[in-house]
Amino acid sequence: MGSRYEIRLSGSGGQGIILMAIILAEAIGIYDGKCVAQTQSYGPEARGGSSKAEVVVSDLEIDYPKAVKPDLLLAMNQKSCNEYFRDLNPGGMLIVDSTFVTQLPTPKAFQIPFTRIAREKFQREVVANIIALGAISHLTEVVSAKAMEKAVLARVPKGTEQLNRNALKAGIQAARKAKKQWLHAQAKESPLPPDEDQEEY
Amino acid sequence: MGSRYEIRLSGSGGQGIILMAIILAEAIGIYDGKCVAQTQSYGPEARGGSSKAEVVVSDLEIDYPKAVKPDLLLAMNQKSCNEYFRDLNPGGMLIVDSTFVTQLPTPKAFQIPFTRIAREKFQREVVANIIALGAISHLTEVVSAKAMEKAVLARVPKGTEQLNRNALKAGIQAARKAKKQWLHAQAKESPLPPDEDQEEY
Amino acid sequence: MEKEKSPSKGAASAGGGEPKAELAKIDIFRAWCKACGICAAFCPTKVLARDEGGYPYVQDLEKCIKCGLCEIRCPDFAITVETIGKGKRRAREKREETTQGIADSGQ
Amino acid sequence: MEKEKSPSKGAASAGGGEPKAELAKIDIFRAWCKACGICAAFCPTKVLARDEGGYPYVQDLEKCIKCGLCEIRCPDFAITVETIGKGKRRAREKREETTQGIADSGQ
Amino acid sequence: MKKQRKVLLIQGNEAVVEGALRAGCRFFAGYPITPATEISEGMSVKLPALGGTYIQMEDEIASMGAIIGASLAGVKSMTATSGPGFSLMQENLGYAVMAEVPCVVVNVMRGGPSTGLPTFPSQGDVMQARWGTHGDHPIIVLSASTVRECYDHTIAAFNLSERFRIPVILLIDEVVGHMREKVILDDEDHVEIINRTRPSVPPEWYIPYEDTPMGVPPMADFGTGYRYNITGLTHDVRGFPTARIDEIGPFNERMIRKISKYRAEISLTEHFLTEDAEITIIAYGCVARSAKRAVLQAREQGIPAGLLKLTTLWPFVRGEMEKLLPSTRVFIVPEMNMGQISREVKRVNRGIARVVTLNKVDGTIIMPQEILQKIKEVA
Amino acid sequence: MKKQRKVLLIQGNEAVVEGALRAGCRFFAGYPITPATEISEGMSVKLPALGGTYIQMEDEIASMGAIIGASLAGVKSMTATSGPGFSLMQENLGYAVMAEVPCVVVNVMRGGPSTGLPTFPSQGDVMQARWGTHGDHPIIVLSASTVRECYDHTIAAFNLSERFRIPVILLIDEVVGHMREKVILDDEDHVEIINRTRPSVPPEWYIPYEDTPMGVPPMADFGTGYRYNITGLTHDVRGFPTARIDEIGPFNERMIRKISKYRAEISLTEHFLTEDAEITIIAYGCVARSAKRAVLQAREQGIPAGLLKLTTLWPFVRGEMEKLLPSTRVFIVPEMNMGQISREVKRVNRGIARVVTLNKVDGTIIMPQEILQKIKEVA
Amino acid sequence: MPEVTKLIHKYLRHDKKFPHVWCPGCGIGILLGALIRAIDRVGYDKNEIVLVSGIGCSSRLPVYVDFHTLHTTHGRALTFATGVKLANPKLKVIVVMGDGDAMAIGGNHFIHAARRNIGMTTIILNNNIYGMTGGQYSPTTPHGMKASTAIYGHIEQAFKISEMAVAAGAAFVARGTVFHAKQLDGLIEQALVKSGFSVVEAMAHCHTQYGRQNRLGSAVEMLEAQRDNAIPVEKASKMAPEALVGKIVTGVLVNKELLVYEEEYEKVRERAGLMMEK
Amino acid sequence: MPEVTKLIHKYLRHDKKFPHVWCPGCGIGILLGALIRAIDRVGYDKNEIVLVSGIGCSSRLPVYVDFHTLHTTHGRALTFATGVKLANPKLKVIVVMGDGDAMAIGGNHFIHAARRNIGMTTIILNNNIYGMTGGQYSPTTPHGMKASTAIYGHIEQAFKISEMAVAAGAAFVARGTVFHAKQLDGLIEQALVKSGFSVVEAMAHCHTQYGRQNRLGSAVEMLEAQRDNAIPVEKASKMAPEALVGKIVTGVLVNKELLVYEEEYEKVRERAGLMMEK
Ligand SMILES: Cc1ncc(C[n+]2csc(CCOP(=O)(O)OP(=O)(O)O)c2C)c(N)n1
Ligand SMILES: Cc1ncc(C[n+]2csc(CCOP(=O)(O)OP(=O)(O)O)c2C)c(N)n1
Ligand code: SF4
Ligand code: SF4
Ligand code: SF4
Ligand code: SF4
Ligand code: SF4
Ligand code: SF4
Ligand SMILES: [Mg+2]
Ligand SMILES: [Mg+2]
Repeated sequence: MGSRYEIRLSGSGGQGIILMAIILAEAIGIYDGKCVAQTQSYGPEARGGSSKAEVVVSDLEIDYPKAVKPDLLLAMNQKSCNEYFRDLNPGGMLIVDSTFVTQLPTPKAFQIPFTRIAREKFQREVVANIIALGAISHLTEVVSAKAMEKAVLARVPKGTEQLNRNALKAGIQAARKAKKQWLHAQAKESPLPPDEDQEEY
Repeated sequence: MGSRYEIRLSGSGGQGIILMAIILAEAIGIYDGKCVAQTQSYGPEARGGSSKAEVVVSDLEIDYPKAVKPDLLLAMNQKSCNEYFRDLNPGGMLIVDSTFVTQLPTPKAFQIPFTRIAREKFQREVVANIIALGAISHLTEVVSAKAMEKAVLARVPKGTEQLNRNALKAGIQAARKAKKQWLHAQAKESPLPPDEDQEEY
Repeated sequence: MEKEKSPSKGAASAGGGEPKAELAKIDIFRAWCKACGICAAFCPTKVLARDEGGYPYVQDLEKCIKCGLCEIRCPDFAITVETIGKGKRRAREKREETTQGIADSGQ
Repeated sequence: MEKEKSPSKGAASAGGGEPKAELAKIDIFRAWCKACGICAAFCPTKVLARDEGGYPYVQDLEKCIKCGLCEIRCPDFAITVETIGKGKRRAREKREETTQGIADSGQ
Repeated sequence: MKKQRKVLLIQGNEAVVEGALRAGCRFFAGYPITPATEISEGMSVKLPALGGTYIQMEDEIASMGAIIGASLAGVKSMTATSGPGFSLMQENLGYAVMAEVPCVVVNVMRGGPSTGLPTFPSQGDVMQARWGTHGDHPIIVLSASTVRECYDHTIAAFNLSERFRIPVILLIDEVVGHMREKVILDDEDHVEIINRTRPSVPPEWYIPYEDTPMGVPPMADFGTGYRYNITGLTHDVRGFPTARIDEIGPFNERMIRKISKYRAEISLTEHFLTEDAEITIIAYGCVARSAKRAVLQAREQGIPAGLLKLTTLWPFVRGEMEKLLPSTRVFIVPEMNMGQISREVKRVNRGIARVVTLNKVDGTIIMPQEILQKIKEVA
Repeated sequence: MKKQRKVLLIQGNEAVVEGALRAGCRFFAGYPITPATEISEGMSVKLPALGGTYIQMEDEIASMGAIIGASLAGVKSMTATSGPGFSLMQENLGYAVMAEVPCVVVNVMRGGPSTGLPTFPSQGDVMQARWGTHGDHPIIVLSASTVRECYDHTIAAFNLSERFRIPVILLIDEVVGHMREKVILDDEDHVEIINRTRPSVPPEWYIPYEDTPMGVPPMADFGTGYRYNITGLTHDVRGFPTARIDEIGPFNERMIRKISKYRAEISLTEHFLTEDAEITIIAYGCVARSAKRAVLQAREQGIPAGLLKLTTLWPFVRGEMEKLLPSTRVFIVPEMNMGQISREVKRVNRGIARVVTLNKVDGTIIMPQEILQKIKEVA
Repeated sequence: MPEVTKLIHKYLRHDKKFPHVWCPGCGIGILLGALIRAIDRVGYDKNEIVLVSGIGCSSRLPVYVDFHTLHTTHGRALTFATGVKLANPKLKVIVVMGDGDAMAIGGNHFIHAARRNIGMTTIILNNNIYGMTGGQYSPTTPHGMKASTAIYGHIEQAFKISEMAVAAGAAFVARGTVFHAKQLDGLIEQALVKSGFSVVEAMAHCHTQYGRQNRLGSAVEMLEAQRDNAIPVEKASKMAPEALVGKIVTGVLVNKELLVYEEEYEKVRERAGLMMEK
Repeated sequence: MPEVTKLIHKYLRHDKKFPHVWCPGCGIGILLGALIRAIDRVGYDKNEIVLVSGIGCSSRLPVYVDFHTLHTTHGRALTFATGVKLANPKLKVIVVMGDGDAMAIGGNHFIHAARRNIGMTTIILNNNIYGMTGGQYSPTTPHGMKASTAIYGHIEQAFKISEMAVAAGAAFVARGTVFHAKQLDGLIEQALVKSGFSVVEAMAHCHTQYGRQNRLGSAVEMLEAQRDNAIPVEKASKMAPEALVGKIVTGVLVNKELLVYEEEYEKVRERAGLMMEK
């Protein structure tokens, strides 16, 4: 990782994208002690619509606060995947919520069904974003898992700590699996086949 | 008279100074066909206070619309006489309402008791300004008596035409008398004695 | 107090029952539906139910009394009920709203 | 309805007549007076009159009942009436306003 | 109006009324304020007999809203105010810019800031007229220095407003607004009156905010069959709110272009002895009158002075000034403010000539002698 | 406040709240508006526990009125808004200038004009902040480009406001207002907090609008025995309305002088690699961040670029810019508007260097590449 | 297409994107339906209707319907509407506002419009909160409730919008709820045909902001509350004031004949014409 | 010096020029006297009084008296006053406005101040006209009357200021006339001691503008009309509404106990303090 690392998180209105970005930024900035700048953009209409949030990380003071060529793109729905993939740094990482993102712009994407895991494992769609954070902490080096856990626990409502800790763990676990598949696919340099296995989360 | 002739009319709030200036300007501008610009200034406070209005006359288009060195100053009360006399063109004419102006800044002033005439001859103080207009039409060449009469009659309320015509006449008559005295005084180059005679108007 | 013509008055006076057999036709326009649950919650005869995503579906068409309340309360114009004659439906609506504590002074 | 202390109430209860002979002292402060005529117009006993300039002057001091109305109605604080004890004056005022159609609810 | 030749001695404010009526204004909403009240009063007296409407609103915000509404209904409309009211109008003024609604706002300037000097003249609102509402926006601002100009430039204000679908501000100062001069009004047929272009296509084809070559789309009155959405949000060509960069960009670009492209035509000025002037006064409003006199006096004394009198204050008459850059050694900019148009003069001047300011904010008007004095200083 | 060291990841808007509280602000009146709402909300949550007062007024006019009232009662006060609300505040803002009442107005700029683009950033209100109210007036306007600066410059705004008895406007843009960055707040004792000078003479001797050497008269709180008149009318030294030219003149002169005399101290800027820069970017707000990056990139490519980052927007930092005139060949002024501060740059430049503008009004922020591109073009 | 839907679709804009912008279950959509039904019943032509609004969630309503639609500035809708109506009295002018729009920043325009009695219909969607900006208290937020600027509980009294309209002199004032959607369209219909200034206050829920902060549940639960708290005015008039606390009095509160501004102004024109001739 | 005069002079400013600015006979001067007497009776210290006004003839009142005086912008006096009072609740805040100031441009601030019930006293001098700007119609100019912007006769309904204040929720509302100057100071006195928001509407004459244009005669004649048309509220309550047309109902119209804003806010501070500690 160079001195500057850009992350874009995207999805639809209700998916908690901005909270995810805040937690991520707090993990990196407060608990891992780097410089961060977190921004978001609102849709034209106040209600619903799509949501985009960014975190720029650096060892030094951050000048331009927006992601120019994200090093990491998380797309929680198809629309945002389509829209933002083109901005991704050629060497960057794409993580998608495969519950919703079915058409992949690149075979190199990490596909994890965050929402499905949330629904099936926790019966609560709202934790999909925390699961995704867990995955990010595993797949990238920009944030440590420890910092991530601290940041999540500092933000979530009292009484939900265990749930969220579990969600984080589920995310890490899912990411581990996805990474394996990914390495496998990379090795074969071919698109992954639709992964039936994923259904079991 | 040069191409530009400046008139300043001054007095207190209720004396009809602005109306006087409008009529004078209409006489000169509309009925005598010259160029005129009429302006006024309002006191700081909306109600009462002193009142000042100016008419600038010229054969040509008027640039600066305010009187710089008035050629004619009419002072309807002492305060305005004191205040504005210093601006008077050295060769200019001062006409005062001697009902109120008792201390003269120059012996060369025309002293006519407009208000007293109005009270005594017409039992209506409000016509003092019309009487003054009559006097102006006689004492200066800037406006013709005919134009003045037309202008007055065009402005006053219906039914008061005769009253105002008479007021104008009284003004002319008073001016005639004042001029005589003035010429006399000028000849002697001495201040006029208090003119008891004026009482009879 | 009211002197204005109230175009619906005439219609409202017509009433009566219709054969039970005549089934309603309920359409849910999924593209506009936001799964708010209002239609289902206030269906007086529990015709409608919600799927796991919260979207409404017709559970028991037989029970539909074609009151049209689901349709007029849908904030998104996403549900429609094909009904019998206007007059009859209105009569029903009126009854229903009234049972919920409202004397509809407007019509 | 009113529960506030009304400091003037006590005073208002004192009353009674005073010797006719005791003359009022009425001051008109010409520098502030604008000759509006209010004091003279509403003097209940026509004590005040107006000169040709409209300014008030005391015409008949004997008649003055020292009600103080000229003073409180003068918009310019230009007329004052030196009176006997406060209580007595107040009693009078009250009477006067009432005759003019007002039940003074304030005091 | 019946044809007639009227010789009148009227105030600048009254001439504004006459000009507005001549231009076809038939709706006025206002709120009284010194020294603009005569415009409201005149309109309240004259409009009804012409079938027009006068309404006194609850404040200036409401007045501005009402004239926008009336204009959308197809009626030429105007309001008049002074500083405090003009400040209050700013938000809705920006709406008129955004929704491209023609209307005229007259500001008879008095001494500021705040309540200031209500009965004294000033030229303190020149920058505010350009920048008073939030966000970047184009605007046209005219001024007048004689009663006749109050009449003529009110008509010009309506014409520009209708032509460019933009609010036009007429700034006059208390002196000009309250001054009486003789004007001859003979319902001249040659007075050009411009009306907004109305759509010539059927409603189905009408695109309300279409980018026409001129940059100004035709405007349909309410009630004529052309239904569309009007909003103060940034919108697409149909009038619907948008957040698409590919729509916002062109929209903003057209808003600027529709004025900048016609800048030369909008630049109304009067040159007085400028051809050979080495010292050029740039002035407007009542100060231009003093400046004219000072120029004449300077010429009498052999000083080659001239006057560029501004009718158009905004957009700044860059082109007209640039024409004088080669010949002018010194620009003198006398203003009854702390220096507002002089900032533009300096900017355009780019250090070429000398720029001298002459400012007065004590409530009195700048006198010819004062300008002459400055001329002599730099001569 | 208890002493503590807080490491926070907060928005610019939240940092404004922290800064205001640190500066001693104990009264906030506001009306919600995107993208400034978080400031209101933060104040509503935090003020009461500190013994302060939050009130949501019926509109922005009322909010501005209320903070002036509170300040007169001796309590440091603030409001926050965005374009439409800022337009509405203009009349009362002018009152605060005229009556010399310290207070702080934060405008988190969104896309304009009119309702515009409520959730998109812009720098469109820079000129309005200077000229939005009617009449000539002095004013101080600051900006911020980082979350930390939101904190620091809110404190600076209060300090300047108290020191000069003038409303101070803090202009931030939506990006900075909503951006989260890490800030460390350790109730630093070294943070300088300035409070208005209160009278040291007994009430009988107090002359509320006296011309002191500094130009700023001491200010007495209501209720402390110093009774005087406060008005938006032009007034004499006692606060009474006046129309005397010999009082108006000196009054206006003092109003201007109290700021112009301290211009150097008020001119807050940051020089970044400007000493040897031939190409100097002048930027502020979020654009200054892009500019910094572009400068670094240019330097990497061997181009001698530098950045003059403005904290103080008004009065324009003439002196700071003039220092760079000898060395700078080209000024580049990137702004998220059609060119506002660039007008000042051109005026001060007087044709000496080249001035290049870079403007963007499509709701997106100017990117480092765009500035770099311009640098390369002129290099 | 079924009948009601056909009707609705007749009035919706076909070039505007649906679903609309409001939150799932928001009451504004229900009001929109009621308004369309009322307009259809009175039989106005689309071309004669001008639908004006201010700024807020509620004020986003006009953009979806195929009339002349005028989305103005926050609080100022009635001022624009006044200009429209007086410039062309033949137009049917309808104004839609939120409680904040109408009663906070726009309160003065509202009472003055009511006083003048200009012929137009004002519909206020009262959801007791500023929805659009994220749930700050509005002039109708009840005492004790929470809002994002009143997290410690709101301390002000609330305006009663309809009662204020009555005091300001409005000729017709009615209150309904979006739950009672049929009644609501009836009230709007009466308001539309009334000559002079008419007001309909539509009580609605904003579960996203007001509901969430006050734990009032989903849209459905808030609609239930409307159902349970509504009291017809006829019944309410017989109840003690204390019994009405927290209740929603619905129905026509006032309906009286007053001089209508634009008709009176026509007389001014005549008088002026006569005077000018003289 | 006689007693009343002494009292008046105690409160007048000695460094301000008299006679004051108002027209001869103007009712504002009478109100000034009544206000001074009321203040003296309640015994407030000069240093604790803040007298706030807007812009207009009536709003020129504060400058003459020796309190903290705050002459604000047109219509906005109550907004400034709100800031003053909340920043220092110990101050006694009194606001004086004209009918235009309070009910035209300032109408919204007025109803909101009444709604919030902040402890201050508002006195509105209602002369049915814009005096200062030269006699244009105001929101209280009655139908049919003339004004310089209604030379053909005014066509709007007038606001009833006191009744609006009641509807907006004011805790204390009273109406008097300057003719009944003693009653007036009594009403003001009651208003001053009332905790919460109190309103006194003082009916007055502007013979210079309103009187002149409507041929109502001099100040004296207009005062006679006040005398003849005033009806005490107790009596009025027993009269038919028609019989009250053109009459001035005087006395205390409303006096009720409501939660006072600044006291409620003190509780907010406590609640917030507790929450912050947690
Ligand atoms: C002058 C101005 N101030 C503030 C705003 C921000 N704003 C937009 S909508 C709104 C309030 C909306 O509340 P309401 O009118 O009740 O409508 P709702 O969203 O609840 O339907 C506010 C304060 C604005 N657009 N303009
Ligand atoms: C924003 C603004 N608009 C208009 C004015 C002009 N103005 C000054 S006083 C006034 C009305 C005065 O009427 P009122 O409040 O009834 O007071 P009165 O003079 O009758 O006592 C107006 C319109 C102003 N000063 N500021
Ligand atoms: S009410 Fe409408 S939007 Fe809501 S669930 Fe039913 S159909 Fe869908
Ligand atoms: S029409 Fe009535 S009964 Fe039928 S589904 Fe809809 S709400 Fe239920
Ligand atoms: S005190 Fe009464 S009686 Fe005596 S002069 Fe005055 S008003 Fe007349
Ligand atoms: S009431 Fe006062 S001002 Fe009027 S005439 Fe009498 S003393 Fe003079
Ligand atoms: S925020 Fe509230 S009012 Fe706005 S759309 Fe959502 S539910 Fe409706
Ligand atoms: S104009 Fe009217 S209100 Fe103003 S001072 Fe004169 S009489 Fe009084
Ligand atoms: Mg709302
Ligand atoms: Mg009045």
